[in-house]
Amino acid sequence: MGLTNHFPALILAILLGISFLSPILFRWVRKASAPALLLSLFLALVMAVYLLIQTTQVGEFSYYMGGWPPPWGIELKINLIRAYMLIVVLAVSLWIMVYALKDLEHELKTDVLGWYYTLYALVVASMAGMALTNDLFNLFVLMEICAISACAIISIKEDRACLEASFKYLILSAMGTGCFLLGVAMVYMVTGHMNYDLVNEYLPVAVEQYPNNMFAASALFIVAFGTKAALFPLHVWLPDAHASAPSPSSAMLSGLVIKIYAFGLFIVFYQIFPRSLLDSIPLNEIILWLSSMGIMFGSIFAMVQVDLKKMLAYSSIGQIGYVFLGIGLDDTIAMTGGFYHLLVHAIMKSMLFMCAGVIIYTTGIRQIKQLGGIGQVLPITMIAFTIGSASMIGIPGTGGLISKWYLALGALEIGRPIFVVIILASSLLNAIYYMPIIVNAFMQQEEFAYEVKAVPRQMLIPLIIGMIAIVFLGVFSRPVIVLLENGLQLFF
Amino acid sequence: MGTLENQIVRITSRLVAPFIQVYGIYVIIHGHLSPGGGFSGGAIFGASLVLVALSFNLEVGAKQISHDTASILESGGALGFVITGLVAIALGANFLANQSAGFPMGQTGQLFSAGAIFIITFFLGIKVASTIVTLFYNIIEGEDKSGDAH
Amino acid sequence: MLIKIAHNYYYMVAILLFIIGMHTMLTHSNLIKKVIAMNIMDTAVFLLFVAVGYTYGGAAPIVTAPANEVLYVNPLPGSLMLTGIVVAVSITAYALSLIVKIYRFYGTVDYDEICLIRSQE
Amino acid sequence: MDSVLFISYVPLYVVLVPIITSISLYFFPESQMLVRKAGCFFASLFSLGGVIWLMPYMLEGYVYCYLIEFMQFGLFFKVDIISWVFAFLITLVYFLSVIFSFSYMSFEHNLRRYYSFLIFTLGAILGVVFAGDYFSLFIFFEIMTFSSFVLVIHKQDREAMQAGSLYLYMAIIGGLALLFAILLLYGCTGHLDMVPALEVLGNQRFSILLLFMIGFGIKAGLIPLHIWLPLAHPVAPSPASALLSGIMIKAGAYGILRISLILFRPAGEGSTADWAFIFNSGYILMWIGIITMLAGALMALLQSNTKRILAYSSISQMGYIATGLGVAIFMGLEGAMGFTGSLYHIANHAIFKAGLFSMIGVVYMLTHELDMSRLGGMARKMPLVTLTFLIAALGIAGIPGFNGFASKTLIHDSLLIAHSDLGIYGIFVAERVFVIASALTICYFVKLFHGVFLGQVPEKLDHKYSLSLSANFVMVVFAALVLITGLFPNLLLELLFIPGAQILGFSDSSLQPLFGFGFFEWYPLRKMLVVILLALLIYMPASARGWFDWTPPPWLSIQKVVFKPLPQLILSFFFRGFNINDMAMGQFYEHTDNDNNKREDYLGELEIFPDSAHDEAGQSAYYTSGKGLNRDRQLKQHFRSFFWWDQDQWTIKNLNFDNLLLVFVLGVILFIVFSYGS
Repeated sequence: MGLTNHFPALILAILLGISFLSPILFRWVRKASAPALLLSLFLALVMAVYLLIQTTQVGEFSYYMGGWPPPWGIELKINLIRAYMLIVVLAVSLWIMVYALKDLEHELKTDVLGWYYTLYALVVASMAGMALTNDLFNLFVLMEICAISACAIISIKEDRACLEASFKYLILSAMGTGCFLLGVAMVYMVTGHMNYDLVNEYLPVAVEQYPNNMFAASALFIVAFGTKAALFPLHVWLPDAHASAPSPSSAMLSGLVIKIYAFGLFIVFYQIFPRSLLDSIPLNEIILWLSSMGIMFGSIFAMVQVDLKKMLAYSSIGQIGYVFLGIGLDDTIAMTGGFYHLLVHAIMKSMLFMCAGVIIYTTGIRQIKQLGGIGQVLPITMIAFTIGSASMIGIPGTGGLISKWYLALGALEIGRPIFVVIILASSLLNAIYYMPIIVNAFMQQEEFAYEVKAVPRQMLIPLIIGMIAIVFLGVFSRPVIVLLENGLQLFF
Repeated sequence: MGTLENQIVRITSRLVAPFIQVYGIYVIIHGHLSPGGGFSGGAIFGASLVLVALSFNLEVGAKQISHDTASILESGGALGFVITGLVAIALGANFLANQSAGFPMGQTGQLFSAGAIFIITFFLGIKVASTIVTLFYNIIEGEDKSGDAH
Repeated sequence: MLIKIAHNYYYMVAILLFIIGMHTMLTHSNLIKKVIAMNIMDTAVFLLFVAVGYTYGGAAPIVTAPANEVLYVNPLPGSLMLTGIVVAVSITAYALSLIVKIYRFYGTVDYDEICLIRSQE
Repeated sequence: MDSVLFISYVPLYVVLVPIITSISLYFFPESQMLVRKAGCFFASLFSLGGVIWLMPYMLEGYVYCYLIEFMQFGLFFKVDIISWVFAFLITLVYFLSVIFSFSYMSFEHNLRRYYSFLIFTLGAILGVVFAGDYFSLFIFFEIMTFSSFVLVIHKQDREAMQAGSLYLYMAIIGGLALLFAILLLYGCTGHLDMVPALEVLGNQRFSILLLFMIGFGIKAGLIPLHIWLPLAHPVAPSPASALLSGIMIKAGAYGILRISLILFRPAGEGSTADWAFIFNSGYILMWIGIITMLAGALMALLQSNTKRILAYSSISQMGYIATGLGVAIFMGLEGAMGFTGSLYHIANHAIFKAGLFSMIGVVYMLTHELDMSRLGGMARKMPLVTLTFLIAALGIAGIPGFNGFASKTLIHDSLLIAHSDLGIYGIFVAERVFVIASALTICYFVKLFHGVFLGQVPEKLDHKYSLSLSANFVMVVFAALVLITGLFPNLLLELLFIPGAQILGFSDSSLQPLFGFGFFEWYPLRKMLVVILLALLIYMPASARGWFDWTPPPWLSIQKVVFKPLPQLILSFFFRGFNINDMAMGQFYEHTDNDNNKREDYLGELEIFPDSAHDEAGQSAYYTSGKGLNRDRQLKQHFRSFFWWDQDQWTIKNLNFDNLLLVFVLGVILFIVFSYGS
């Protein structure tokens, strides 16, 4: 009893509170605003960890907003997978924020910093809410909040590329959420409920009575989440948005925001839809093939990029494909791999974007071909880049291998070795575009040709943490894997 | 520019604005009794402020409520919402709980009834009204700056 | 079939609106029109929702009415759509502010012209 | 043999000490060379000592070591006598190479990186041979690949970078093949232990075997996967070349050995294993070995670069090893002779090839010359080097009294026995080719020795040379090892190799002839005499007429014929597809930056590309796709007029296109869903 019971709501309250507080703080007590944001993110993280521990002890539990139980009130639900998502979101966003404090000074005007903190906290809050909520309409609202604030942390840097990219992102994600809302309307029409569990209870009957309705709804859900999460042919907004944004925003967007929608699709598929629906229509097949195409084409597109951040953005399209592959394979092992990749990719892609940010901060370079010899002048940054890329390729000792291993194993488990081939081929493609950068950065004979500023310690420490985290995930993956396996059992 | 149309607009809006504002406040504080509530009322109230600023000019509008005040109010309204929720926790109920947290319920149908709903609606009204004003200022000022940029 | 459609005319209207919105979105090059189209699409969904919640002959669900009234309109879709409208409004506002900034760079909000300007640079 | 299990953490320490030393040495400043040298020296000495310490346990059974929770599956070390032989060779050669590095590397740059990665690689290779399950093996195999890559490109010039990138891509392909094989294996058996499992593999045994063979074969340099080897080994610094050629490629052989002789074996008595499959795989491996042997020897004959001759010679010698293994496999339980022969040859090759690279390295260190045409007469200038080189060369040529003789005799005898047992004509042919290849080996070493050490001293190189003590020591030790093994061939055979064969379950009847094998009887000596005579017969006319200077036409090169066009084709296919994709889908991958908004975006992209393509394959793919560029442009125009839309507006920011795509995808998904649902 006591305060700990309210942690699910308190996490959201704290994040929303700090997001509204930070413009005021920034106006009056400028020095306190950044530490306050960090502190509240940290507090939220501590609560999330507590929730995780609590779930491992008592299992799934719910929190009713305002004390109203499900048919009337909003329900927050915590189980292992949700707690895992929550921790991933909060930990990675805290980590990115530490880096962002320095980088933003360089990339943004000072007077918008307070607003940046607001938007950042809003993105985090909406993602945490998406991980926690057990209500379709809440999911919709949170998706919209996330979309707006995610667009805003792109367009806050007021140059033309950012504005256009975020406009495009906004329109597409508005279309996506429009589709989602239509799908929700269709589900609501036949079930009369918004709560996941209740919908799940009534859907099997509803599917039999109104099959067409549910078919349309499932297609709409796929398109909605696919657009938001940059599933392959719907990824068109991503490269511009992620490449033009300020580096911390890119890290945030590529690392977390697209993942949470993959999680949303997972929830819709495995918590809301009844098994009979998934078995009767090939939803999983669609996801599988779209994600495989994404894995291959994302890598191929990344190969021909000349801009570093753009290359990383295209690589994200490939990597989100792995997460979707895990969801589509419909197998506990593969899904474990997918969720593990979600964490690993959140860390490694954020770290790579941070490295790109450091490079831009210190030298102003964005082109890949100019990076020759940069390893001599920015050793720690480039070592971080190396470890991140190694994890992308799946070299032993990094987290990337473990997730690929589980995905491939799951694909074999259900007898689809073709997806193993796709995973491995994409590893090779990843090697083809990451390796030359590393090799040129460290092994080029010529000296680095551009002026270099000193790297602030505040930017290096997050990179070092990221390196340690990736290697740690590659070496001691067991606890996370066990957690995921236990958590996923609820859904099968 | 004192053209006739301008005068008509100004006088009318000066006349109408207080009534709109009163109506907005009415909608806000009767949110738990009749259709409407924080969002609708706030939008009405904010529209009145925008109307004034549109029909006169920015300085007059700013005299009513300045950009800074609006943005502070905006944050304050939202914060108030969150704090109301937290008060419920402090009172020993769930987040945003109303009756179970011990907010006074009053007589059904009276103005002061429905406990926290009233407070929440009030804060929402502030938030929405000030947001509309802030948005308006943002867009208008952006336009102004663009004049310099060209 | 036709009778079924006629009975569910509000669904048809909603879908029609949705398609109109999408068509506008696809064919018009003016950015503001695109935002308007987005709103039309949203409105279509809102209408659908509200229509789902409506009961023939039902009254507004306000507690002050005498208790012998049996049929109530489901208030949930209505209140949810209110939230939906808020969201749509905020997206519209944000999109418009972006358009203002894009206008600042190009001096036009027409998409074709922006492309033309960009291709000539 | 009763095998006793020992649990000991010594294998772990032996692996970890070099790795930790290397990481900590990297953080020492560049100037503190003494600390660095001492660290490397003691780390390699520690490994050597640890491996020797393990020996008594080895002779009685296995040593186990298990690190649970590490890398998901736990790190599992299991050292049996085969692993021990490899580990001993590795640590011994490493120890000598590290000492040799002290003198060789003193004029090189970037020593911090070199020493760190040198000693890191030691830990990784030891991990490979100690690994007790396939996952641990894979992990260390990959680590070894990437750390040795740094050694390959140490010089950082253009040649080294090209060789390095080829090595890296081949190695990554190999690593992925391994990973795939291990995944399939795990899917079939549910565990990754190194135990016989042919029955459970079912239909997937062929793909598993193939993938394993690709993965290890790339490292082992078997034809046709050898193309990286002659490029990568010569460009590395000589101590590193010695390790690459002497040790690293053995890791591939080790893998093949573990796969074919343990995994693809029937489990236990009375199993219904498919012996035909085993026979076929062994027979094919033998032929790959024979071809590798012959082609490597031929290519070595045609080179003029000294280190390249040695690299091709390595390929050829790997052919011997593969042949021996192949015979051991297809002879089933009777193949002990082939197995011991190839294990023996692995040991011998490690010693003499590392020695030869060190000696050529000494020559290079003193003269800075690798090309034979510009060398000569070094016998007068460096008598000690000449002597040791001669001993090592006699070893590799298989002259009686030197170590190569013993192992080659065993492999040759195994071929003869196989022929007499099975009576397959192909084995007879293989045996003849074996003899020819052995003769060719003698030829190219005569050529090498003649070119470097005999003849006139070029004027440019005509001054006094002095050599540091450590380099002398290393060469003398290598030569001494060659001599000792060569003079007492039965010693190692009975101590190590026969117990090794016993572990693998070869039958006693096939093991029996190996005890007290008469190497110095007339029969094996006669065979050798034939080989030497044949060599003289080939060498005399060929060198007189200058056949060795013939440059093979490009269409003979596997690299030119197969390996370059393949990625080119694939890449250009993708780029072409990309191009059409681009036309049809509205250039959506294009840039939004101000400077990239040209109308012909794609062309601009391609023109930038050659600079960003860092390797030859990418560049040539660019040119291949560039050829089709005009046609593509016409196609593009055609596409543009095809749609009723004005395609000019379809640029990246074109929301119409994106929205249309969204609607299109929605429509397709709806269609699929409804067509399945109803």
